[in-house]
Amino acid sequence: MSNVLEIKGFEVAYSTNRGDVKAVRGIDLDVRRGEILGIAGESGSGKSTLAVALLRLLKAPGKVTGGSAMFHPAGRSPVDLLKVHGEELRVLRWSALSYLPQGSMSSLNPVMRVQDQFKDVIIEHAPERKDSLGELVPRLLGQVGLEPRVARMYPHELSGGMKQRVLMAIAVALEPDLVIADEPTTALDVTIQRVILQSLADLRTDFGVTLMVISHDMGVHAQLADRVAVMYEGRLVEVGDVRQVFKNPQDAYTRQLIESIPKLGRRAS
Amino acid sequence: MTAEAPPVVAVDKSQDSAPRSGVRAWLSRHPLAAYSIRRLGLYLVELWGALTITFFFFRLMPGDPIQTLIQTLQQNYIYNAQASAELIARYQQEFGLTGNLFSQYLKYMEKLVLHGDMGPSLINYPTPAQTVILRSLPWTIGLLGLSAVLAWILGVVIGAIAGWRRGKLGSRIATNLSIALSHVPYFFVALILVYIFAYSMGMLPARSAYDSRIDPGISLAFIGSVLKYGLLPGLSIVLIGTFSWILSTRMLMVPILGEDYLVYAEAKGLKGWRILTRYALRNCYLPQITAFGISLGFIFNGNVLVEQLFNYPGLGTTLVTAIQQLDFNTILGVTNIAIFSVLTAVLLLDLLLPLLDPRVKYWK
Amino acid sequence: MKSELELRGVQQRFHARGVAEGYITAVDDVSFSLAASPPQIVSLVGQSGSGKSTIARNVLGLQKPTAGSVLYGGKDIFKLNRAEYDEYRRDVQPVFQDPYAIFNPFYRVDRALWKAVKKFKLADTRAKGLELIEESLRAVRLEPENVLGRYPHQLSGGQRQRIMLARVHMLRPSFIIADEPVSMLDAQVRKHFLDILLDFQRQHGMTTLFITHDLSTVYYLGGEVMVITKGQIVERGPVSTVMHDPSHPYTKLLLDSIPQPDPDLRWTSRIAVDELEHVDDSTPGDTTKPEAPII
Amino acid sequence: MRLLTAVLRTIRNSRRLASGLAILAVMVLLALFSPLIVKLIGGGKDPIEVAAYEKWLVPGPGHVLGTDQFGRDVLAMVVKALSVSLQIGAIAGVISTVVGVIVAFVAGYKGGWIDGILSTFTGILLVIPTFPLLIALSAYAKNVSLFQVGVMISIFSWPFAAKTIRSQVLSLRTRPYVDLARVSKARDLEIIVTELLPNLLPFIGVGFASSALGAIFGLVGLEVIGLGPGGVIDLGQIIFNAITTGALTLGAWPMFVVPIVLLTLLFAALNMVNIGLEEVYNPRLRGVAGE
Amino acid sequence: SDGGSYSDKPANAKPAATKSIQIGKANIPVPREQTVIVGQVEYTVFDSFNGMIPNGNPSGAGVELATEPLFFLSFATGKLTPWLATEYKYNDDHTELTLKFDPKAHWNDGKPLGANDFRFTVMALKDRPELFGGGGELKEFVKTVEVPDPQTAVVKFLKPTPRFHYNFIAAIAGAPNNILPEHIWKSQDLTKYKDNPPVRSGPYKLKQAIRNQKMFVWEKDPNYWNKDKLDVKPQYVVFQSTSKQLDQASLAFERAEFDVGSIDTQHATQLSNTGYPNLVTTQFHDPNPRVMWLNCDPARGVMAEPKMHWAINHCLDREKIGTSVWDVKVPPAIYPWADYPTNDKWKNDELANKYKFEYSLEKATALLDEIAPKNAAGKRTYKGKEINLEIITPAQVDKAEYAIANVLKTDLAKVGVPCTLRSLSGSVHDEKFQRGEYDIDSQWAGFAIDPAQLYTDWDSSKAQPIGKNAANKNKMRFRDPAFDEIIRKLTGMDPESEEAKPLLEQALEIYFQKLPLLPVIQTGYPQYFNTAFWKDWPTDDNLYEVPLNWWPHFIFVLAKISATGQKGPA
Ligand SMILES: Nc1ncnc2c1ncn2[C@@H]1O[C@H](COP(=O)(O)OP(=O)(O)OP(=O)(O)O)[C@@H](O)[C@H]1O
Ligand SMILES: Nc1ncnc2c1ncn2[C@@H]1O[C@H](COP(=O)(O)OP(=O)(O)OP(=O)(O)O)[C@@H](O)[C@H]1O
Ligand SMILES: [Mg+2]
Ligand SMILES: [Mg+2]
Ligand code: NI
Repeated sequence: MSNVLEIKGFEVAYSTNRGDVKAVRGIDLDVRRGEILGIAGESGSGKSTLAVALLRLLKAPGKVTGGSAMFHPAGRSPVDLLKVHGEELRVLRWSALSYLPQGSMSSLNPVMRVQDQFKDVIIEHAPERKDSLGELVPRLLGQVGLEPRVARMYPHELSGGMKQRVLMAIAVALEPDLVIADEPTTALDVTIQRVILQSLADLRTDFGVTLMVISHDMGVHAQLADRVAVMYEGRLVEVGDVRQVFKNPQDAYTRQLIESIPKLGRRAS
Repeated sequence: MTAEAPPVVAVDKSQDSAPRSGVRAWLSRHPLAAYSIRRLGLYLVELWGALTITFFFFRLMPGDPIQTLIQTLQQNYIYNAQASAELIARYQQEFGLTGNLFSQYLKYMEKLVLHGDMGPSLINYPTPAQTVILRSLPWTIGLLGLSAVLAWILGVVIGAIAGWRRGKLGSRIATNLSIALSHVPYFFVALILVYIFAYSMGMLPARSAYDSRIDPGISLAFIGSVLKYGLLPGLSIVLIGTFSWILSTRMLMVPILGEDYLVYAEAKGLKGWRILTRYALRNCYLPQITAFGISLGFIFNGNVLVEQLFNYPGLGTTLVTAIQQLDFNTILGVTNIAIFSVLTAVLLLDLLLPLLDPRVKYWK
Repeated sequence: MKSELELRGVQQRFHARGVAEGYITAVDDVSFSLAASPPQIVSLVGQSGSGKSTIARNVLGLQKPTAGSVLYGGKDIFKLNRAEYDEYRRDVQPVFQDPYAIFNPFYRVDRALWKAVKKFKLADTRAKGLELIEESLRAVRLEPENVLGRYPHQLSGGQRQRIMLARVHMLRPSFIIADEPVSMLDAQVRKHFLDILLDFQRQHGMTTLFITHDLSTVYYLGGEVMVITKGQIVERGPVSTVMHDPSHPYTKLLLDSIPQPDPDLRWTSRIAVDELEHVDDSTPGDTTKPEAPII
Repeated sequence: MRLLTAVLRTIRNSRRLASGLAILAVMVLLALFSPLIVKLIGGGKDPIEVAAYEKWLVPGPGHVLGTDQFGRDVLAMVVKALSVSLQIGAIAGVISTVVGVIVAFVAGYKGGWIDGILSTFTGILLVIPTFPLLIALSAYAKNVSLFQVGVMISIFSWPFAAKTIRSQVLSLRTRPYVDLARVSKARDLEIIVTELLPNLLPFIGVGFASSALGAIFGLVGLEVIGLGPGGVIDLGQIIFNAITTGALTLGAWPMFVVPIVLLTLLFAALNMVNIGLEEVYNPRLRGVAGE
Repeated sequence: SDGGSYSDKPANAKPAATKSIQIGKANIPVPREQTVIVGQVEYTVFDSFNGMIPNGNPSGAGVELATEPLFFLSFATGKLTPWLATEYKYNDDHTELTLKFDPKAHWNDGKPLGANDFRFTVMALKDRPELFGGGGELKEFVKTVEVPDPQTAVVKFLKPTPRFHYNFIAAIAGAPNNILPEHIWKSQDLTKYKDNPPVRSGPYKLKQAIRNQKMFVWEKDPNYWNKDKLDVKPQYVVFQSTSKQLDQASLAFERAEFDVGSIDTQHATQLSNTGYPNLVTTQFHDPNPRVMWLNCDPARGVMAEPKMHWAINHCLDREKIGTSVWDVKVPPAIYPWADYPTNDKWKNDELANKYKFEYSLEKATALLDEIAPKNAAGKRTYKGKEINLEIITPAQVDKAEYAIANVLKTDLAKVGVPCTLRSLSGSVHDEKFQRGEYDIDSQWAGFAIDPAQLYTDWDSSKAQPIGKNAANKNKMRFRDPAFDEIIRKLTGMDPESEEAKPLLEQALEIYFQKLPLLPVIQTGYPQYFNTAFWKDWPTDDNLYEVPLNWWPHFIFVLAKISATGQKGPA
């Protein structure tokens, strides 16, 4: 199986007035094409930092202090995500590397209709598809279980679950190679969460995208991921097949993490 | 699939327990209409309140306007002019100064509301105050309105860029200049501009509104002349206005920059200017529109002195002249016009805003 | 101080323009009672916006219900005389959802504790008060020297939430109204916190109304559970019964939606979007939309 | 004590706030010692008495900034005027802030019809152009003193303070810590004073600063039409003098430049304090806005 | 002490008087080289010229160039020039006045002007007190006006008066009553008619009144009736408001955008010191000395004491005020009238010496110690009450009258009399002044052609109690039975007659003793003219009657100047 992304010795630090705080400390991680990779770890372990840095959205005072992340988009030459700049980076974005942010409430521009937020990326990255917008947007929305009329609505008219699904639809609009989803369900109710997780799984089957799903909820990983990477204090303590991580954790921390999950002790029906 | 709640049985007493009469039900089904009606009601209340307050303010002020008039004339003609009791009585009648304060008020309001009549002006007796005001109104609207809008546009755009490219040298200069200058009174700047462009360089005229060799009318020469003469006063309003808009826009912009949707827009790989205009600016110009309506009033205050300085034939100059001769009707008229325009502007903006900004919760 | 808290036909409506009726009903004819003895833990679960916090506010006397009444020792809490009111306040204390906003950012965290000491006359001297505070902090497994004198932003969410617990420990009310106290906490801290609550029940005989949307915590706490949806309590019973044998379809759906932390127990069926009915889960306090969202 | 440390903490966090305060402090000191300085300049006689010296003297060793059209020492006038301008700013600032805060708290915390009435009234006052009314008032109040002018100006500036603070109160009163205080048996007044007020300090500060600015400028405006308080000279009056006498073309630049520079500096300082406070207290601006 | 004044420049920096000036583009609608441009006050009225409506007539706008009196009086020379009328004659007991009109005279619409217009005017105004200028003396004295022929009018009086013709003399700023063209006005409502454009008789006619430019354009009337006697040179005269900022105003003057006015003393001095070649300065005295009105009403406490008036007099440093406060150096005033040669006949140096005006704080202290000794706390008291005077003035705080009062206030403080000084705006001042609610009022004197006319206002019968409006008479509430007696005798007499002389002297002595009106300084009004376009302006030696442009006498100036040939800028 080929890798979409190969991360080597990745380091990120935040400079504070008490010196640099290392949030990500030398991570080596491969993401295989077509898989769903779960990133687990408690709050503050550096999951978001990792994602944001990979997406090159890291803002001061954060800075990448080392490592490389070779990205292999289909049909393009591989690039080091940590080195690309300017126009090259901009073109890469969305068409090859897209993002499903956590803050579904606020990631949509409140003063633009949903369809216009689709239009944005298409005009920017795939102008040739502009004419088929009228057909494309409803199709994408339908893919995540939304009615076509949602396209004409404003974000504040949508519920959280709907917004999250709109974001998912936008994320796959250009059929990117890799989608990084940072806590896609934490803000949502369990019932909606389940729907979203289903849709995420569908994305892979329907579009064949590779997904990197970040969550601190081990349940989410258990339900969704193919492989799970566990982070602790900025380090990767364990990567493995989901079954192996849950059933036979190698690392002491992972074990502790799995054990501290309150169990319902009841089989799902 | 709107959640249709069951029809209400009158259970709740403390809250809204009215039966669903036709109008009420209709209104609650048409929130925009309900909002507009309520907003209009508030507008009328505010208008009435403001007009009433100003009326009583001016009437409670000492100094008999008729006496003032006589006195002014004495100063002008030096002779001890004969101001007989008869003359004073006649004028008091005409200026609506007879009867008790309350009946004066009723009479004033009646004339104002029903006939748009503000009574005779003192500075230009017997021309009615509204005529005096209407004569100067176009100049003020032209000068103040144009430059206020210009200042707003410039300020919002520059402010947004300054916030957007914060940390860059240009933005820092713009920001710090704004901090230093945004509260400087208009006429300070006006003075400095006059000194530089009119006195030292002699490039631009420092007073009046057009070249009197050109006959007023819709001709190219006249319009050119008006623009040339309006440049300095306009510039002084635009400059300072721009600075304060820069400052407030930047203050609005900075928190917006932290918003997730901007990060998201960046992640989408959109071009910088597109993010600025479609995402950042669109979210901060809307609150600034409301602010603009409210600010009109202050610009009016500042404008008085600028017009005065440039001898511009606008409302400000009329106001100052009226004040100097305690011309009640004209002062009141100008004040009322200002109140009316500010309130109306704010009303229109408030009614317009729900159309511009989908987030505005007009039913609140 | 053995009393009883009872809700009788409590209904809470909020003005909301833009909906057809002009208001929304957040709590709809809710009745239940909590006994101080024997100490118990009663959980209230329901999705976001189902009216859980509103019930908590009603019980705490922070919001007067539009209909029905909250009774403390058989009397309406909004009609208590001074002595009764003091007793009620002393006896019913909250732990709130958001550990970040519960502290006034302007003051040190000590103040919240000192205020309790002073207002409820827990100690007559400063030294005794301090002793009490330190004891309570230790009881919630906080080192007094690590938290006293700090400002709220210098503490972690878990620490802050535990200070609120220390406050409750100090006050020893008969009733704790805990509104989603753990939703913002990590799994480990969360477990810790729940242990303390259980400890309170056992050692100090406090009855807790535990509000949450997380069924696993409910399961962990045990006791009784009430399921609320759209302002109505649809199911009530011992945790084990409700969890193993839910009678209301909503409870079933809820139980079904919890992701099992076991890759072998993946969902096999799909739930349809329609099943969720109209649920506004996005922005609590913002259901007043001109058009109802569709899901 | 706690307040002091909080204030110090705040200042340390913002360079802008610190420099604004420093400029203000220098000005306040200058104003405080103005009687002394004026005396020093006069050397025995009152340097701002009419015809104390020859008129229109150019700046020189005897008169650092020259004299004006009535033979008064401009430096002494400027120093004196600065203290007057600061006084008026302080008076109006305090009054309008206090009134504004009270109205805002009553309206915002109590809500209901009280809020309705107060807010409508505030709204009405907000749209009345203050300038003509100020003039009317100063003509009305006979023998106005500096303090009275301050009061008059604040009549029209409190609504601004009230408006901004009210909206803050509205958002703050639903904060959980208010609920916590309520279950801790705190009474309304106590909650307002101890829980809400401290958190509104930056807004109150901003309100104070803008009222003070408004008052100083308002007084300048009054002076321009000769309705200022009798017997005092403020910065606006010196500028007005400079304008009407055409000091600029005469070459008497100090009469024009010095007060304008002082006023601009004062405006800038207050502005810096405003913005500094906002930055420090608004966590979203914190760090982000600090360039 | 230091580097001197802003207006002096070192002599060596003085360029030659031929220094060329930069001529600016005046904002006028007529050819510059045919026009005299006069800088003037703020105008508000542009569409009405009816002087019988309060504010129905713009002042200082050049209406004087179109309006002629029956007689001109020059204060400087004392010469009375017959104009529309050729002579006036009273009968012996002053009960009848005969006026002869110039047969050539006609209005600027070509209709003849004469006794009929005079009769119309007098009769129209006589019984119309609600008109501005109506009632008054006309009502008090006139019984009928007869017109035996179109050039002769005979006024029959109700009671004798030697002063009725004063009403038709332009002594300063226009006659109290100007005659109106009967053919225009007889069909009009006097209270409403706007008289626009005005039908008058002067050498100029109104061409345009431009509101937005604050400008009046007057054009030479080719059919002017008195061309032979008076041929005005400029084709146009433009009266325009100048900027309130002296910078701007004087700059406009410097660039020759104005020919008359529009510059202040300080800037003018500076200009001439820097060698500006086109400035002509002409000194002129205003007929109106600056004075302090002193309240004489007993209700004002210590102010009613003549000694108090004298104490105040001793505190007035007229020297300093004349040098440092007024724009130009001016002499102190001792008599309540201007120091024109023509007025010298009313002076009495003997009396002036007896009641010597001198600045002496010691004398003031001595007087004050008599009437208002200091109490234990060191405060002066009068009848047990601490004294505190209220000085008011209609002048703005940056104006001379305020500054004068300020100098007085400072000196009064030195002798232990605390004062409050207030500049009051228009009507607020007027109300206080008319109601006698002040102690000292610093302003101008008012004007009279002879002292008896002035004294008439000071009659006890006209003194209202404090709080009641004085209607412009005896605002200082002066009461003196002996003085009343003298006035009564003087009213019917020709003031220049021998019998009036001792009476006037007695009155003057009472005036000196009581000082209800305290003269401070004579007022100098230097006039500034620009020679870029027009030369031969009046000079100190030859004023051409009066150089002030807001007086009707200005037509004599316009007749004597000549164009320089300078062309206006393109
Ligand atoms: N702007 C910042 N400045 C300083 N430190 C930061 C900043 N942002 C994050 N950190 C630190 O970096 C570390 C990693 O943070 P990160 O947000 O990546 O954690 P996370 O695993 O996503 O946690 P969570 O589950 O709470 O989202 C934390 O210790 C955090 O305190
Ligand atoms: N003060 C208020 N004004 C108007 N509506 C309110 C108010 N408080 C709550 N509501 C509405 O009442 C309903 C119930 O809200 P409540 O906060 O009780 O839900 P919850 O179950 O606590 O949700 P969450 O799990 O998100 O905390 C919601 O629809 C909410 O929008
Ligand atoms: Mg994170
Ligand atoms: Mg809740
Ligand atoms: Ni314990």
